[in-house]
Amino acid sequence: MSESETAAADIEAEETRARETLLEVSNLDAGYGDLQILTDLEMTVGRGEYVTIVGPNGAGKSTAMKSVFGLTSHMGGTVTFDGTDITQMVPEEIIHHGLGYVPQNDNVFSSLTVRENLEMGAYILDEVPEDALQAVFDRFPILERRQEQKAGTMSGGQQQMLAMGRALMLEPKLLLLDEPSAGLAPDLVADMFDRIDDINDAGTAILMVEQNAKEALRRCDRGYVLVNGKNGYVGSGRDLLDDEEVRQRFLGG
Amino acid sequence: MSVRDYLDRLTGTGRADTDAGAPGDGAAGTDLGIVVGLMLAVYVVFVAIGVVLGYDTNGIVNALSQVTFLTAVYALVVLALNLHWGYTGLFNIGVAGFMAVGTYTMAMATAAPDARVPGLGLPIWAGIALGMAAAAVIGLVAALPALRLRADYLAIVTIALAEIIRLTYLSSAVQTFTVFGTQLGTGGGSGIGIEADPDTVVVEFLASVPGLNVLFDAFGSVLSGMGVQQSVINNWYYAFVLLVVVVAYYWLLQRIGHSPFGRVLKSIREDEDVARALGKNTRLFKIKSFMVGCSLMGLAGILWFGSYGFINPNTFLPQVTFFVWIALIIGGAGSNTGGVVGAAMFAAVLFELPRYLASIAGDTGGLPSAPPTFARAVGALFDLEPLAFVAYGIDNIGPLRLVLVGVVLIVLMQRRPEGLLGHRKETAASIGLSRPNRSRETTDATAATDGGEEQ
Amino acid sequence: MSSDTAGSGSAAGDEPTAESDASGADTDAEAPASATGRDDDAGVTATGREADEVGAHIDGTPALAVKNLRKTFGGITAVDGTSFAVEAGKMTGLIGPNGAGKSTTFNLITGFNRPDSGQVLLNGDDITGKQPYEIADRGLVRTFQIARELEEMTVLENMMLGPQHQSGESLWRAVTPGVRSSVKRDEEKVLERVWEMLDFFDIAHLAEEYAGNLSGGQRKLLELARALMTDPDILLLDEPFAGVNPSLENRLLEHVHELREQGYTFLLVEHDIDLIMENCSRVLVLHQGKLLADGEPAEIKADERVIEAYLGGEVE
Amino acid sequence: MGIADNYSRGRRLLVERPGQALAAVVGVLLVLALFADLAAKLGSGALGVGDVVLLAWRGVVNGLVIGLAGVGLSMTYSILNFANFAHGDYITGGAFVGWAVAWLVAGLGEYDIGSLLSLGLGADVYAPQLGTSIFGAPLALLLGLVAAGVGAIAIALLIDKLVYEPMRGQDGIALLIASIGVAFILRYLIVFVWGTSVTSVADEAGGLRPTVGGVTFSFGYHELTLVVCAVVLMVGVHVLLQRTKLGKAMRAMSDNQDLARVTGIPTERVIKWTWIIGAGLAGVAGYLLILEAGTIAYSRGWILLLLIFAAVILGGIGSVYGAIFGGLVIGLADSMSIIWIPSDFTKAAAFALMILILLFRPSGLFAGRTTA
Repeated sequence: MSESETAAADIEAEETRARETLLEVSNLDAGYGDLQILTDLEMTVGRGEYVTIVGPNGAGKSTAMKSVFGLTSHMGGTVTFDGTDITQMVPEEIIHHGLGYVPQNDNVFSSLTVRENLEMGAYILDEVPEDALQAVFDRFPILERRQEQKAGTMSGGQQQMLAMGRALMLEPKLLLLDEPSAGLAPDLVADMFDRIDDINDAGTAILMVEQNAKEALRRCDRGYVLVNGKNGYVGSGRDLLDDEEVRQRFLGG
Repeated sequence: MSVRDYLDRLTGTGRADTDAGAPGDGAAGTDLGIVVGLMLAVYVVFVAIGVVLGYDTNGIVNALSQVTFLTAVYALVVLALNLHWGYTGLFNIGVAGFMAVGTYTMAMATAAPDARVPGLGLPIWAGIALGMAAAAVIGLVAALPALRLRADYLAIVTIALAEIIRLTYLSSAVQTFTVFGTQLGTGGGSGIGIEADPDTVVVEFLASVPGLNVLFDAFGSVLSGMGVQQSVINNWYYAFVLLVVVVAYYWLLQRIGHSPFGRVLKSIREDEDVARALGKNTRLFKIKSFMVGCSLMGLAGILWFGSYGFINPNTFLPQVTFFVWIALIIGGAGSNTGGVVGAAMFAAVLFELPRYLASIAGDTGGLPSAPPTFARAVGALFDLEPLAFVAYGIDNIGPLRLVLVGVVLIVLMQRRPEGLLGHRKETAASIGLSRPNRSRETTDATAATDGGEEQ
Repeated sequence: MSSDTAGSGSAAGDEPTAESDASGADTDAEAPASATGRDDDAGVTATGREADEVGAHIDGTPALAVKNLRKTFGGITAVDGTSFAVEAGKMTGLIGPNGAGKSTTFNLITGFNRPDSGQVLLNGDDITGKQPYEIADRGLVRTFQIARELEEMTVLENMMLGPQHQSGESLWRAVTPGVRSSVKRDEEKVLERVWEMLDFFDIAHLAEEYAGNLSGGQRKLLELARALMTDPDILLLDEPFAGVNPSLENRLLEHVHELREQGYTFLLVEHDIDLIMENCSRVLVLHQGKLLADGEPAEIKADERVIEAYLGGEVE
Repeated sequence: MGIADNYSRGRRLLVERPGQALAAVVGVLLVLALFADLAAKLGSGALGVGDVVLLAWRGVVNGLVIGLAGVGLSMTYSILNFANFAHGDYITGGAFVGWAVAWLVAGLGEYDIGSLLSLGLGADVYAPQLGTSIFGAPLALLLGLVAAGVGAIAIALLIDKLVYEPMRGQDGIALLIASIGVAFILRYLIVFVWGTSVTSVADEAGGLRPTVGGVTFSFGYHELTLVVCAVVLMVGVHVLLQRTKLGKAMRAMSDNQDLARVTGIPTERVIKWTWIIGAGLAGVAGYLLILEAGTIAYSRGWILLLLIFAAVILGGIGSVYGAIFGGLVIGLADSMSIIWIPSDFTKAAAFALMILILLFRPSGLFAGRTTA
């Protein structure tokens, strides 16, 4: 990255901080069991910001996201969310603080109906939040029409919408998306990204891992390139797309 | 675990990671060392306890023969089971049923036609052969449909089958029956006597072999000089013979394990789909493994329960199966040496030692008489008479011993599911797999360039 | 999955190393020809087949053909009347989104699932509905999407498992005294091939390691090497590069190309469309269980239907 | 599903899996033959209508016990993902605790506490003296019922804490083996405290003997009590699983444990509730079984366990209604098969039925319907 670009990234980062940091990952070392995958990871997401993580296979993108949600073992560093240290919390607690997570595969309860899936999203509340439910139905009308259908019988794209809808039931401040376009037929991919844009426009911050790096960078505010479990590059989506080195090495020219 | 440390010291290795050397060959010495060392340690403990507590010589020698007998018979069944579970990954908890088939068939074949429960009156060797064959056939009947089931379902099917077998032998409907004009019977609930009980037959046979008989006489006279009764000496003879059979089982199963056949079994245990994708007819391999294991269980049943001279259906309760399983898990599934070690640990330490201690305590006295019920024993505790409570415990050592068995099993599953001997690198091949000499130069070169790839 | 060269910090440094690694493998690679028992005709076949490649049509019997293959699972149609052919000695790619039926197609071809209707032909012979072991026996061998190595067996044991009809796989031969010595002799022959193959794939230094201790990429190498030990004609690779880091991916690709030059036929399923386009001479596109397109990479890239339904904005 | 659908499905079954189709046909023919035989026996007078009704009633009573206990086994099987071989001993444990409390309440003040709690072992206290029937000591019996449930729950939660919780990520086989260890501990601790003898603990209560059309039927009051309690509890479980979030969360967990965790379902709490419901039902089932049978022994639950497995597998693991249905089928098969086969073989017949189900329809007759 050239000098000027680094400077631009710095400015971008300044702006983010001005925007008020929602998630802050600092010096994080994490992995599974004894196996360390992330080293010294630094990452921030501002309130309402749209951030993506890209990088080659095995770079630790999904692990980075999982470590935010308490699904990995932490060996060092901290994760702070909205002023609270969530480093040692389990997912069940983290959800209470306004984080939602959509895993990559197998992300619906296939033997439950669509509606029951959504209700499970609000399990920690005493009552099913009717307005949140209605908001999800408004966002994904197909889910309202198919309320009583078993989730397992829906198509891949519909399941992905259901999984997102379930995570939105608690109206999280930050939504974590693990490869939302994975395995979708390409005609559906654009639609999926549009919907993510909509969710972000409504004020929910997004942290997303994507294989489809070009499209993701085109849409996001800011991107992180991970290499070998470490921070590689950071910058606005446009800058990363324009960066010759990043293009060559990670985006296939 | 201290036993583990002890065993480590015996083998001189931590996790028994023998080098690429010939499989079994190099390890055989240390494995024998482990087993012999363990048995000697057990003997020493039993003798020491007996001597310290002032038990008589006959009692001590008898206890040792009992320990040896139990270790041997458990080792036989555990080795057979290890073929199923340790090598092939078949979760068979119907072991007692297959032992029942073997033993009952042998008993029915050898019983005299005019006995209370009539039989075919065949000689013992024919009875043994028929017993093994029958166990294998029942194994085949079970295997044909059931081996494609997942492990927990196979477990339920096998234990249900074992119960069906036991209930069938228990039934009065087959107490005596007639096939092709020949009267046969199982004896129903009252059981069946074993005409040619292996114990007597074997000892008589040994006594008639020239040379051996001299050795046996010498052994016998030394023991009887120490005040040991003839029946105990006979028990020792039979125990020796069983040890020889254990060696034969071990040899056979090591050969199976260390062969391309065993390699396929191992691959089935790890991931059957992979084996299928590599062109192995896994169904056939599983059936073979199951049948061989079942017939070995049948023989083990004959040598074990047959030697008591009498069997009834309740000899083959499901808990017999669980005891065998626990012994296998203690030693570590997948390793034949582990199986023998597990058998010794279970039979000697978990099963026989508490009983031995209780019987010494009972014989030598010193404790108040035991309260008749648990409530009274607890009452005694309140009256500050803890010894009475202890006496109640000793009086009820049977159930307590089984509680201990349960605790050991759970602790093992939690802390050391791979068993005392741990994962052992027993290479499934008939030869050592180190690189044949001629191409050694190239390895070093390639290995050097690729160092970074390891985790 | 841990990535290699954790200390290097920048991925750029890896690439040249990977290249030199691969070329290093090339120089060693005389061995594999004999390792796979094809030393005599490898060169000839390869050039012979190169000549065919110009035609791009399949003359005579295709190595593998499926006709009208159909499979439903509980009312959902996974494969819906697919037909295609794979030419001998070529590398054919199979692409499509998740749920397009790629893995099911693989399972139907290799006997892991039984098709509801349709046919699978191997060198012209009908193998529909045969057991996996019979199909592998006829020279069609698969690998799995997630490398399925036999975890508690060493790399050597994994490799020794490969060859078909080993004399010691018969129980009585394995145990009977006297006969066993012939088993040992056969094992020694297999062992020699195993080491040659390990050298070819540069994993000889891992020989004593339990397969469960290997990294994701090493497992993929082992799985391919083990499949080759069965002496197949056609290899079906299910996402062989998924989760493999870039430098190892290059190495794996080198190996595959080299093997193809020796005359092996490949059918591979991959997510990475660019990788398929660059490396395969023919590409099949599955969509909703049906074959959407079948042609050379250039044709596929230009195919309107494919662009519309599949490649979308990817092609710029 | 239309007839045409059924037809085409049937045809496909015939073509694809001739073995299974054949088994189905043989099964149907067998059932028809059995009914024909039953009709013949009734016609010839070898068997009276009263006898058949009696056997069926016994089958229903046993079936409800099996089903009630089976619900718990089915729930733990699908949510904790292992076959719990200690379930039978939870039944026995609950029964002993419940009856000890029932005796204590019934005989308090008259006999010494130790003798009552040891159910008369080694003392001169007997059920008839205490009058432990629903008419003789209703309060004691009710408290005993509650104690049986609570006792089994306490045992199950303690064991979960000590044994299964540290093993959470391990596979089902490791847990299954550990559960065999648990079974040993429970069973032989019971022997240590209460001995191995078969003790009569419930007093006679008599029963209804209506005569309809010249045939006299017999329904014991304790049997009726059992049926009423079992039905009430089953309805309760139904409501619990249908109407509460907990039921849905249980289904979600048996579906996908990891996803349940990231969705925010408190998985540990759901597991605890699974034990509470499962063990509570097991303990009550054991208590009622003893009430109806009159005698108690340490191996009672263990002997029942395989029949319970049979019921659960028959109904499909994870299906509560399947477990109840399976329990009734197994209970009826166990009791009514005596019409056709020697009584020694009735249990064997039930096991054989289970093996056949596992072989030909391992997902159970209620396939696909998980909890509730």
